[in-house]
Amino acid sequence: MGLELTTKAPMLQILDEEGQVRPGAEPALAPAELRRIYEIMVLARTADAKALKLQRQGRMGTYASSLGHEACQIGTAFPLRPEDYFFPYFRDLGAYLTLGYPLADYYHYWMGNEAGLRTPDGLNLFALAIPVASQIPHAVGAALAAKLRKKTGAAVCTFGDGATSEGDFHEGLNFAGVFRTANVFVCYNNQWAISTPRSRQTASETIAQKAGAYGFPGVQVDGNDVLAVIASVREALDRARAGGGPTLIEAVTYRMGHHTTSDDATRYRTEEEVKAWEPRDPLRRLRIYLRSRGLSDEASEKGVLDAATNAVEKAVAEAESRPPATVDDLFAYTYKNMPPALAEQRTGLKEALKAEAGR
Amino acid sequence: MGLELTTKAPMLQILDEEGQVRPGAEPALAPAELRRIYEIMVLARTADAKALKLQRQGRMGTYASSLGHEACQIGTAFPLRPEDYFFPYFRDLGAYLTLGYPLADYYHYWMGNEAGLRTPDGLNLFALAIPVASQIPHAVGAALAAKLRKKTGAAVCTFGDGATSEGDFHEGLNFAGVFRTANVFVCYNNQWAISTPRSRQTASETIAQKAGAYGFPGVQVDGNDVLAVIASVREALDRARAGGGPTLIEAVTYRMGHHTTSDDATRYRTEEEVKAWEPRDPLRRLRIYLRSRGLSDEASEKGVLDAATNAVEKAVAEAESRPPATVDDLFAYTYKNMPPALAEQRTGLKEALKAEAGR
Amino acid sequence: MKITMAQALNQALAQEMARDERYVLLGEDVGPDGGVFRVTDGLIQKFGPERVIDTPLAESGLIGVSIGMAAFGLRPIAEIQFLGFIYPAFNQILSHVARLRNRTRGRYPVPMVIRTPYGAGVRALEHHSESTEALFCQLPGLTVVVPSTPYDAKGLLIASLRSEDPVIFLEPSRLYRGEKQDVPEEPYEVPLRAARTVREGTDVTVIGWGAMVPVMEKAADEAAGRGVSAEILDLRTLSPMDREAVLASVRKTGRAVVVHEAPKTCGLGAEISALISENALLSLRAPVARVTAPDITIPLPKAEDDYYVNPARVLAGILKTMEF
Amino acid sequence: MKITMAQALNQALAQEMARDERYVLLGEDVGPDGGVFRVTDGLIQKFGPERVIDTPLAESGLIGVSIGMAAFGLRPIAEIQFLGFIYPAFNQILSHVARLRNRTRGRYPVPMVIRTPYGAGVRALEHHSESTEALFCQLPGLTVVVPSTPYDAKGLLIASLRSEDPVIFLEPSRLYRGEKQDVPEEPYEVPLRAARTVREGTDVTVIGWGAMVPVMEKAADEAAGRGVSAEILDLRTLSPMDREAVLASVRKTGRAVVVHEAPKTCGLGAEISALISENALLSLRAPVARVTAPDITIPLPKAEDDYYVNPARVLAGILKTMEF
Ligand SMILES: Cc1ncc(C[n+]2csc(CCOP(=O)(O)OP(=O)(O)O)c2C)c(N)n1
Ligand SMILES: Cc1ncc(C[n+]2csc(CCOP(=O)(O)OP(=O)(O)O)c2C)c(N)n1
Ligand SMILES: [Mg+2]
Ligand SMILES: [Mg+2]
Repeated sequence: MGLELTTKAPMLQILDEEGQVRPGAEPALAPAELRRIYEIMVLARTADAKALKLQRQGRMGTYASSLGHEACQIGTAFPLRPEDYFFPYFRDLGAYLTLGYPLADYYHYWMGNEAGLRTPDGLNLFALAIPVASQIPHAVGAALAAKLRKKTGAAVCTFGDGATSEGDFHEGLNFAGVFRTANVFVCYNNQWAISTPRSRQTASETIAQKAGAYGFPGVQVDGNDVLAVIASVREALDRARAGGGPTLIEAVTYRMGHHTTSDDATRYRTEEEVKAWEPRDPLRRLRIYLRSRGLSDEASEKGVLDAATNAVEKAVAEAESRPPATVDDLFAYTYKNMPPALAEQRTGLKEALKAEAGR
Repeated sequence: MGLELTTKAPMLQILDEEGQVRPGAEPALAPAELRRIYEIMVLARTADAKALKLQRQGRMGTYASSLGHEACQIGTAFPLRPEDYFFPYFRDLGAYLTLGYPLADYYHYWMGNEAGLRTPDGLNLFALAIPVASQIPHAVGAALAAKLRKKTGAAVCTFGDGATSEGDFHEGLNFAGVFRTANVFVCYNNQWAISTPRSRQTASETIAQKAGAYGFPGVQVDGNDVLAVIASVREALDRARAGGGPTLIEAVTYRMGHHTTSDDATRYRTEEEVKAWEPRDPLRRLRIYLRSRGLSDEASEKGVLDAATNAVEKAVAEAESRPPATVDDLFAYTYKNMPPALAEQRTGLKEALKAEAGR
Repeated sequence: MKITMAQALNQALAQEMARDERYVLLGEDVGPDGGVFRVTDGLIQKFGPERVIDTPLAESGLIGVSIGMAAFGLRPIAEIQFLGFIYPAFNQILSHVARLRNRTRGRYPVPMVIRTPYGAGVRALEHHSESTEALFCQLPGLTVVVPSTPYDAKGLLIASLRSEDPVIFLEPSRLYRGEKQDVPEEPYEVPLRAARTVREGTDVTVIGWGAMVPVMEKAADEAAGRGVSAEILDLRTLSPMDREAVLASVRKTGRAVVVHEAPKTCGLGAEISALISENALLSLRAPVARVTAPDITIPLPKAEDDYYVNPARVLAGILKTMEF
Repeated sequence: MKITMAQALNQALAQEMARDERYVLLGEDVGPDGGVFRVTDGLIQKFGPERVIDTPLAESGLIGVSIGMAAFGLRPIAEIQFLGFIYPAFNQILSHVARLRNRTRGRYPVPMVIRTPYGAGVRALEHHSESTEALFCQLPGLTVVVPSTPYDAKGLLIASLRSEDPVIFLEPSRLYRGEKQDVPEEPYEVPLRAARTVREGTDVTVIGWGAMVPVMEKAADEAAGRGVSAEILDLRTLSPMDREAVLASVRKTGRAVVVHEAPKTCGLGAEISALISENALLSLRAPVARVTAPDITIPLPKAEDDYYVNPARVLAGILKTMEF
């Protein structure tokens, strides 16, 4: 009697786990694009590893590693055009880099400075959200604004599997369905929300099928296959721009590291599980493919890695050379015009700090 | 490429709009039960009409009419057993009556007295929720508690079509799916949420299909066919009690009246639309069916109506004869033990009222 | 022309929306229904369904979507049907509306107005009579505004709409159809962050806002009959507060009575009392009195009058302060 | 045995859950992970997954489900991962947790404890350092509790678990692994609604709670060096507050300094200041001072120390009050 759902569409894949192109799935990307994608992936991985190292050295705050998410993050951001909008969450290093966000800024933020979260002018990259799922309605608002202003931009929003349990996921996607906004929602289903496994997060067979509740399509894609992610996001973006409404993409991946540097994943998951995902590494797959196409070799790969390492070191140096926030900075952005009482508090704090420094 | 949903299961119906039993759908209800159902429906309709009249006379506060919802409300509540739990919303008169809640109490509440919302001991009927959808997680909690306490009760929760847009709908149903609680969620899809039509509430084709997002079945039933509602709720309850998990039932009906007595529905919907639903009246359908089965005739129907009218008049008299809340009542239930400062405020208020009365 | 507060608000919305097409109105039942209090009446006819948008029933979504609109070029005006239903959106308001300017170091401020009816005195169902303004006054980044007359309603709403900061605009439901007032046809601003001296006086300062203002005026009339000259201050903007106006008046009169509909504990009256003690203790001839509702849930209509702050209670507060 | 606050809380949970099987613990990552601060460490091993329940990531659902459990026979202990993530549940807390006893005239009270780490000083990400206790103190029906020592943590949590009223139990993250203390092995209650005199003094009363208590103690040490005898009061229960203890101490010393981590405006300090002015104005030799954070969003870790209330600022507040 029930309305049972059919959710048996296969997960989209272009490169299999051995880096071989699936028959008939050759990606529509130019060699330069493919090389560029690989470069960003290497940069993201290198930057991530460096951040973890800095954290251990006390030079970086609590940090959420992106290890293993490179294909999701970069694949999602790569097809965007300048007029599009991106709404990231706290695990989105690869997307930030793809969109051209300065790595030094990203580091600066994670080192504990608000200034690092100020998006450079000209980039439609919203500040990453930490309250889980709360950014989803924002993305819908941006797309709705674009629609009302007759602009062409589409709004892409990312979040984890855990986020799909929050009310804001539901409310945001429901608005998107009703207003047929140009939104692409990409869930990085990395199987864990801190210690909570995907199976405990929801009883639905896939996350993609949740789109059915909002009257638009849901797609499952191999989130460790950057070419497949690009293809599915691109298709969704094309549909969105053509007025075809939103899409939910479930990118199936795995969180290779701890949740953050404050977490110890060995408390709740087995080493075997992590090991089982190692061969599906997104970088390895693309590397094999590029070599097979003759687009890279050991030497060029080393060049890419060296460039990444250099860029990372430069970004660290730059971030660390920046001055900390002044008291003026802390107060300047609460209101457009500072109320007198707040200005007094600012003066009071400056005096207190002066007195304390003098002791 | 998308995972499209199939949602084409037909809406469950037992009585067609002419009150004829659909072939092979004869209800599994004894004649006494059928008569009892009819009696409650007549009582609900009579009590509802009276409430509207009292409101116009200034004897009742803002009131949300149940006109047209009798089959949904009574059909949902009828299959419950004493060990089950019911979580109603603000439009649920028929359910209250079916479960044996004193009509005088219900009136007392809508006349503006908290005391009317105190459920009689022995009845598992939670206080109706006014914040839309907020009761849904409560019902899941009750079912989860029953499960953990190894009790057999199932928890039924009702809400409108508008409620399905709220985050609490999503979070509640998702918890129910994950914990496979003995829940039956019944959405009275009456096509309107105040002035917002169903089509603007969500882009999903049916509300029933939203269950797919939570990994349990969804069913669409004719909400003006009390026998169909009973059958679907009963089936869902049986499954829930057997450990089969939750069900979402969409009972398709129509809000024949204004949203509440403060609303003027002519501002936003046509008379034709309302008229079109008149022939689908749930009472009429059951009446025809009972007559066709020889279970009622004009005389017995008049008897039922007279009894209802009497019961309603008695309930009004009783509700109106009750004293208003005392200051002690207003303060007594904030904490189990009143803090001294609150007791002082109570004394202060009593003195103020005495002084004001003396002026 | 003499119009009600509801009409004045409607005028403000219509005029600003006509002036600047970045304004978009959205909420539950704001379209053909014109809002449950008819504040948006006729606007969908004037501006079309692209600028007057009926939304699904979801407050967090509503505010969240408004944030995205505000960050990317529009000026959303979000209506929450009653203050009692704003809480599902509390996370969006606290974590994002109030903080985005700061979080992004000025890159993504979200200028928007969240309008909502509030307060008791209209015999409504539970949750429809809330007066929880103090919840918002403690969130840095927000501006909280409450009008008490049709004139102020129009001018304050226009000023709020033009503000670069997000505004929580609380409309006292009890005053929507209260006393009519002559309101200029043309648009005008009543400045934010500036209290209004409703009536000058010399013996005691009575501070309040919204639906309490007429109550305070009646109490002041009665006090005058007993020889007590009360100065009445209408805060108008609750946060950031016009501290100078409060302190100047209290320094002059030496006594203060704060009046609010909300329960006493941690209401805005506490902040005002603390401010006065901190800054004008030596001027005080009596403790700052708070005349407020008790610390209970507001009762259903039948007992609402017992609960509701009335002129007699304000007068009693004034007299007690005089007699200290 | 000397244990940390986190261990003391863990002990309280384990002992009460062993004593009464109606207690059920639920929240995000409370199971095998043992909570992000390890407060629920080992409990799933002791009590099984039916009584220590990892939930989906949804705070409103979590609190809403707990309400249903509490109304129907269980005693849920809901963990919110950080106070900064409680806001999605604000509607459930304000509209239901706080009010169900009243709404149902005592038929469906919802005894439950909502535990959550709070406060700054641990160099965390945004939203992880919130100190918004005043939001809850203004909701009649709730009890708000904050421990400041391992001993109190255990006793207050046990008392909260046994309370018939819902409790918001705020655990200062900065103190979880702070100073260890001898804590009795057996269960005991530290009574709710009763402040603790941390140190007696004669010149000024310093009032605070949670992570501010050690800060106040350091400041009092320095004040003593300057000949000022400070009495320190730890509120322990913020609401309903132990008004008598506050007033008795201030009547004795004639001076009061309220200290909190939260921003100043509409913080609980305002209520305390107002209470003192109302009830002990004539005893006051100086205005009640508030030593608090400024009215801004708490900065990210690099500037956290600039923002955070420290002993020097409390001392400055004390001295200013003495010099008035
Ligand atoms: C509203 C809210 N609740 C809780 C948290 C604490 N928290 C941070 S990340 C996280 C898990 C997120 O899981 P998921 O959405 O799958 O993203 P992932 O970390 O796996 O990338 C939790 C519970 C939060 N940040 N926001
Ligand atoms: C959280 C919340 N938002 C808004 C309201 C105001 N309101 C009361 S009923 C209603 C519409 C409800 O529609 P639906 O869920 O379809 O139930 P129906 O009234 O049609 O039975 C609204 C918006 C509310 N009560 N609660
Ligand atoms: Mg995840
Ligand atoms: Mg409806």
